[in-house]
Amino acid sequence: MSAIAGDPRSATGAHPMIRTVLDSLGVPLVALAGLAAFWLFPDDLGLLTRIAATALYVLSLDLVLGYCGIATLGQAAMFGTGAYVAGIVAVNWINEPMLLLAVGGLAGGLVALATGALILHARGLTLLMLTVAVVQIVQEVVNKARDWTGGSDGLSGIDPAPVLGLFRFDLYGRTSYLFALAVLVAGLLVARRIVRSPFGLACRGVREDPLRIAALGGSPRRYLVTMYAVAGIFAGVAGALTAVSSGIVGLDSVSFSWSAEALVMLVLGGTGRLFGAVIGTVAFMGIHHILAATDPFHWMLFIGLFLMAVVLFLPGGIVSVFDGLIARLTPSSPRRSDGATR
Amino acid sequence: METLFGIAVDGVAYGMILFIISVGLSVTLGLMRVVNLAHGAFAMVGGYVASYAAQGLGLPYPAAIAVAVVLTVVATLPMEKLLYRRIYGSANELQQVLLTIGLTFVIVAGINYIFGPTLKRVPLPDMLVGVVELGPKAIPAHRAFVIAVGAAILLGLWWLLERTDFGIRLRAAVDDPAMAAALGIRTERLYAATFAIGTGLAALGGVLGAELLPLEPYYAIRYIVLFLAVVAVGGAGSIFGSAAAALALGIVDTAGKYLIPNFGEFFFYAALILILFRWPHGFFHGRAA
Amino acid sequence: MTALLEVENLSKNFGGLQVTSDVSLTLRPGDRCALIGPNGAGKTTFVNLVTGVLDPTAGTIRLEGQDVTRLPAAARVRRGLIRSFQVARLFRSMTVREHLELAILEREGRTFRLFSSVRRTPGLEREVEDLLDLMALGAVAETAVGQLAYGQQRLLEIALALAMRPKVLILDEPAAGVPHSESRRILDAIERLPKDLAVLMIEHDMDLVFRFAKTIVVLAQGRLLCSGTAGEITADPRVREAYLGSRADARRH
Amino acid sequence: ATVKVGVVAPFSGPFAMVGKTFKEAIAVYQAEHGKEVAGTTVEFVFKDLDQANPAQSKALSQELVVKEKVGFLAGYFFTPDALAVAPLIDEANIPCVIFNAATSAITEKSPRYVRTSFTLWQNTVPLAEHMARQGIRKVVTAVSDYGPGIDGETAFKTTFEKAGGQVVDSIRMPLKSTDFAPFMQRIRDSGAEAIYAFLPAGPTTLAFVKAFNDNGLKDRGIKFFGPGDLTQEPDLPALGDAALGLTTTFNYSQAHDSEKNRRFLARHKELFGSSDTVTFTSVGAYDGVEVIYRMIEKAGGKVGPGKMDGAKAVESIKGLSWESPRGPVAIDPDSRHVTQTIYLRVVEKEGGRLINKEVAAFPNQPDYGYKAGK
Amino acid sequence: MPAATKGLLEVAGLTAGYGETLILEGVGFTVPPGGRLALLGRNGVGKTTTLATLVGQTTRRAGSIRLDGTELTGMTASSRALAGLGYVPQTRDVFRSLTVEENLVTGLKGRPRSALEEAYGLFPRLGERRRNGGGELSGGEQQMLSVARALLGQPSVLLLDEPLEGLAPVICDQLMAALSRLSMTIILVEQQVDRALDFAERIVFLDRGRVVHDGPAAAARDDQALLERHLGVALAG
Ligand SMILES: Nc1ncnc2c1ncn2[C@@H]1O[C@H](COP(=O)(O)OP(=O)(O)OP(=O)(O)O)[C@@H](O)[C@H]1O
Ligand SMILES: Nc1ncnc2c1ncn2[C@@H]1O[C@H](COP(=O)(O)OP(=O)(O)OP(=O)(O)O)[C@@H](O)[C@H]1O
Ligand SMILES: CC(C)C[C@H](N)C(=O)O
Ligand SMILES: [Mg+2]
Ligand SMILES: [Mg+2]
Repeated sequence: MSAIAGDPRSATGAHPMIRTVLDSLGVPLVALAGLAAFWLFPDDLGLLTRIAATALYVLSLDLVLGYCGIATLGQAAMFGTGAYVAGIVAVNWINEPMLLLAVGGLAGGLVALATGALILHARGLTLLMLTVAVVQIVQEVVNKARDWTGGSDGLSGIDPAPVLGLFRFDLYGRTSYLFALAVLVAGLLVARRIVRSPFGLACRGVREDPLRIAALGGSPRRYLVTMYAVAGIFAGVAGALTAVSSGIVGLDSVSFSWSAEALVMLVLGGTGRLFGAVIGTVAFMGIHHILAATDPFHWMLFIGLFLMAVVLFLPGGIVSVFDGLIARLTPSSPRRSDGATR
Repeated sequence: METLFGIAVDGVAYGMILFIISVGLSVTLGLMRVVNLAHGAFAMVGGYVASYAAQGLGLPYPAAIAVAVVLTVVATLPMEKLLYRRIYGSANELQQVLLTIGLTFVIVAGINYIFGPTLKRVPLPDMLVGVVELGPKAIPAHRAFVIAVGAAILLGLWWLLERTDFGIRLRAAVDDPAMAAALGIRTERLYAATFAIGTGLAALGGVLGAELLPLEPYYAIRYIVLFLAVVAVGGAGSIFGSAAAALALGIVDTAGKYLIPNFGEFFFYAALILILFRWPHGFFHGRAA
Repeated sequence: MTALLEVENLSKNFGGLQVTSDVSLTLRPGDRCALIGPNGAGKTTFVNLVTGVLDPTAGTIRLEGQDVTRLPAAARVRRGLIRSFQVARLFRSMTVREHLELAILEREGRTFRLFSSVRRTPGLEREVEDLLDLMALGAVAETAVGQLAYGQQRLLEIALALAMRPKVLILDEPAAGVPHSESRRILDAIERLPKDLAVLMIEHDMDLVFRFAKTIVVLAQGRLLCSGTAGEITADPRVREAYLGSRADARRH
Repeated sequence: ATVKVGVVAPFSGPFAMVGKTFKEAIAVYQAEHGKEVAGTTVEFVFKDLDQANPAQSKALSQELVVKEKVGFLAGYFFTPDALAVAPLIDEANIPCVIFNAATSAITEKSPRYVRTSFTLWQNTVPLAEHMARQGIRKVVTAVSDYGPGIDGETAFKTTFEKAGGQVVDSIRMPLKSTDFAPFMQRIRDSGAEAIYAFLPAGPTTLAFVKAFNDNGLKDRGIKFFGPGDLTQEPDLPALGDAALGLTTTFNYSQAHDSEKNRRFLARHKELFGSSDTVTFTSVGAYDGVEVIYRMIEKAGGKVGPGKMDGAKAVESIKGLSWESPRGPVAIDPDSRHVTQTIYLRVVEKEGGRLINKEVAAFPNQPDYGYKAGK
Repeated sequence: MPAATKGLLEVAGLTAGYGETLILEGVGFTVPPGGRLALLGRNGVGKTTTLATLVGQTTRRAGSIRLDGTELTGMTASSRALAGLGYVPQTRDVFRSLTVEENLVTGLKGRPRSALEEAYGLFPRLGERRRNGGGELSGGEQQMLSVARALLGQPSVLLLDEPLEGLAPVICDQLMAALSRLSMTIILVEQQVDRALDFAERIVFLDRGRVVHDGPAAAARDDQALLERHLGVALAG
């Protein structure tokens, strides 16, 4: 059964060359747009910080879903573990932000490695439910460990030291935002490197046909577990980043719904595209924020309609709009298949 | 002993309600490969319609059920034509997820707007209010009724899908829609009919289960994971699988809550992992194998 | 000379159905062997057993003297036992070039490099170009495989098998769906393979079989019916009746 | 001059009712007392936080402070969301008036918190004492397994056992439970005479109460007690006759018999067409606005960012007392939590409507949980 | 109406492809009732696309398809099948999750189940495997199933895309003989050119999506130059 795997078409919808152009432009573009936002919306840095950290989280999902075809509704297990571990370390021992990110990433990676090895033999709906079960169990464990985590009251009192010993986390969130943006851009660079590596290529193969990979001599499971762990590190860092920048961690960060939200944002932006994760996050959270501010009672209706419209009119995700633009700007991109004119 | 029997009966009753709602999802997911996350929303719509029919219009219970099922089907068929038809097929799963989540949001917002956020009830007829003595255990009559309806649905669906030409054509259309069409099978009609069966069952489950899964606008989102769990454990598209899964999960959940109440959730999901570990394709090997 | 592949008394049944019964076969370096037989004789099943896709009910399989009967498929591939698929089995959204790159990287054990670049892997591009030329796939190198005509997919299947530098190469109906003009290309490619390699081909195209094979093994109802040279096989009345039909007298090289 | 008050609460999602009651109660207060106090116009800004999400709570509150330049923060339905803003209100030095979040520990985290709702301890202690007085000896507790539930369980156990009673079993039920039959079986098997139950107001309370009746516990004469969340007014119609006889303690009932409450309900009805949805969150917000108005008054209208010292403003209302629709209330100088009368109520039918009829009152109840249990 | 008078197929100016990509440009030919046409050409010239366009599985831009005077182009794929088209695709497309018997039932087009015996008569192998899953069949068995399924619907025009691929030579003999006995109109795409030429009355060569030759089969059989030009291969070479 192939239920619920990455949609291969979104990865091929665009001509390979267009993808390369966009994926190369993507990172500097994110950095520039992020800096511009810093000047343009100085009063909204709280929201922007959350968007940046969330984008990194959604990016981690893209690594497993978009590049490996692992459909998961449990990515928050890694995000939340990263957040809680960073938070607990900060409250009890050390509050150096960089170190907290590292600890969070490590924790996320380890959880992913352990659970991934356990569940990644499955595919499709089964795998999806296993990931749900994992996130629910992790949440239950966190809830039960009240003495460490604060249980349902949340873990508060995280007070990170200045970044690099220089920049204090201020009321206006300037430090938080620039810190989060820098981490996001670094994350994008690393992710880009990974997906263009031989490992990334092999993972794409696994996504489409794991048995064929085995026939080429590879072990699909090992690729999946490795990528799951790598993505776990990304998610853990994103969680730690959220903990550091907001100073608190709640049970919602290890919830099923937070996992599902990541999926929605990713598909909205476009799977299998690094840039798609960022666009999806910005679009979803931005629109949510604006709608919730203008009409807190009925925003759900509009966001629902928006999601449906994207599926019906932009099946490749929002990122396909950019593909279309670039295709129009690059005259050489072929419209006719080489095969037919051969 | 009495306790054991009690847990078993409670587990079966809970399982049957899960079955009635989930089997519609299993049919649409397994046979049409539509990850219809709006299934819970359809169940909820059914419940609300019945509630309105019974309380607002004063219809008797059976009539309220019939109205709920029919109206839900009639209301969702245009959606099949306008929305779902564009996303059939396994290549579209993520689009399906997004579209049906969007649809769920819209329905939730709509119900919230029309009926308000408070709880709604489907009042039971006197016949179903009391208790039925079942050996040493008295179970609510309503639960006994649900068990009977569930069993009837189980047999009916199995016969329809495995024993009739309709079932064969449907499964062919699912396996390879283009080829099925090339053989003269009217795939659109088949899909519409199946979709109608799925939503009809959802609506029925929404009404019958309203005592256990109370009707409020977030019903649609709250319980969908539960339904998906049943489908995954049973094997998508398998009727008996859904029943076995719903009963197994119902009993595990009930026993777990009784024995170790504060680890109730934990128990349920741990069981889910164990079962899926042992039967990665579900109890009855999904149709969409 | 030591045998590359030794199959002894291999059996398999599905439920009650005996699909492979007691089949033995030995391939030595340089062997060019064809496996023929009626539809449903168990040829593909045999290949699946040898390559580890299916578990045999009984029997042993040795590769270069080592027992590999219980090894998983991927491990056998890494030891040089390579197959192509009867029905093209490819990654639909990946380009032809990416397929070849992946196969080569996998062979070289480089696929766990997370931070190096595919395009900058030394020697990779050269080898990919060679394979593209060999199979005349250069024009479609950047095309996603899902958009190729079926015949071209078959050529890519072969190219992939070659990219893995096999010691034992098993080709399951390599020419099915490939017209004669192109099937010659397949033969050419096989002929240019290192001489110490053993090739087992399953094929219903007798022209191709006769041109290719030094020995032919006939399978029927899961059992070895007979084996021998092309001449011996075509002369066998059982083979003529059960399999060859009007093609019994097809021209030979 | 104008001062803005930022209100963070759920306006959408499963708890949207809460935000609505906050908003309506604020409107009723302003309709009664005017929008101006001490020459300052009070303006409310609302932020939607649909579920417990402390990080988002902090981001929204920060936005209120930085962008909207609010002089007060208010609202907060869930405990973690309220806890999240402690560092923020200290850094910005503004008061934060909690309309609901009910875990005792919150006000310990910052001197700038004031709370006008209730705590589980506050409701439970008088209930446990009452049950002991009734001669009930064996009780089973069944609470939702999360902060407030555990608060309730601890409060009950401590009090009830001190009064000589015995808690024969303590059941913590997963927050998301929908099928309560197994818990009922367990309650039955425990041999208790009565049950102390707490579930947060919402859909599951309905299933819980139904299960209590359906599984024959009511018929066996097991008595049902709990904090009033279980029988809050908006849920009563759905509970139907199943709710009859449920005994709860709470700080507010729509049926509270006082002039102040009647006027409050009448004004609500006048403004919004119905007062059916008025509940404990309404008075939490209503009295919260009272506290804010008093702070502005004490500061002589010199409020808003930079102009007011938040710590001092909170100082200024310590010990303040007034008449609320729920009865007499006061701000405890120590805990900055509202001291109030807790009522014992029974669900009854009156004129075809189900109501929480107050049958006894326990005046001047403080938050017993402040710096007490965990 | 006797079968032989049904099945006049007139195709004209077909321009079609997949999505944005054009493959066929102005393909046209006519097959008389009961006639047999072989559609030949190298790899990737558009043979499969032509058949797929006739049954309605591609994006058609222009051109007409008339069956017994009825225009098919406006119809859905299923209506065309019910109007009389039968199709055996190159990739066989058996329903993998259905049993052999269920696969055959899907081809019945309303005929009674007793008609299944026709299929088992033609391919006894299928009879032996009737309870097996379609996905479990060997390559050749799938091919037989696909052909049998199409024949059960008694189409007036049968479209065969490389039906001999993967079949043992004896089975090829049997199948070609069986097809020769049928009275329906047939379009055959086949790599075994000699068999195709023996079978067909008329041949059409395609190249890069266009018809480049249309003539009697008998003449082509002896015209080695023609075959060399359009197929890159001489017969029996
Ligand atoms: N999983 C299975 N379950 C049951 N029967 C099977 C299974 N796989 C194969 N068979 C049966 O085993 C027999 C041998 O199949 P196999 O694919 O090996 O034949 P083959 O010789 O390759 O034929 P062909 O030339 O037609 O490809 C067939 O009759 C097939 O139906
Ligand atoms: N799904 C598709 N999308 C885009 N292009 C396609 C698709 N399928 C086939 N093509 C292209 O259409 C052209 C014609 O393909 P077609 O399958 O019709 O050829 P054919 O003549 O049947 O070849 P063969 O002998 O290999 O079967 C080829 O160039 C192929 O690349
Ligand atoms: C009793 C409930 C209204 C308490 C609230 N849910 C809190 O978190 O404090
Ligand atoms: Mg085979
Ligand atoms: Mg073709």
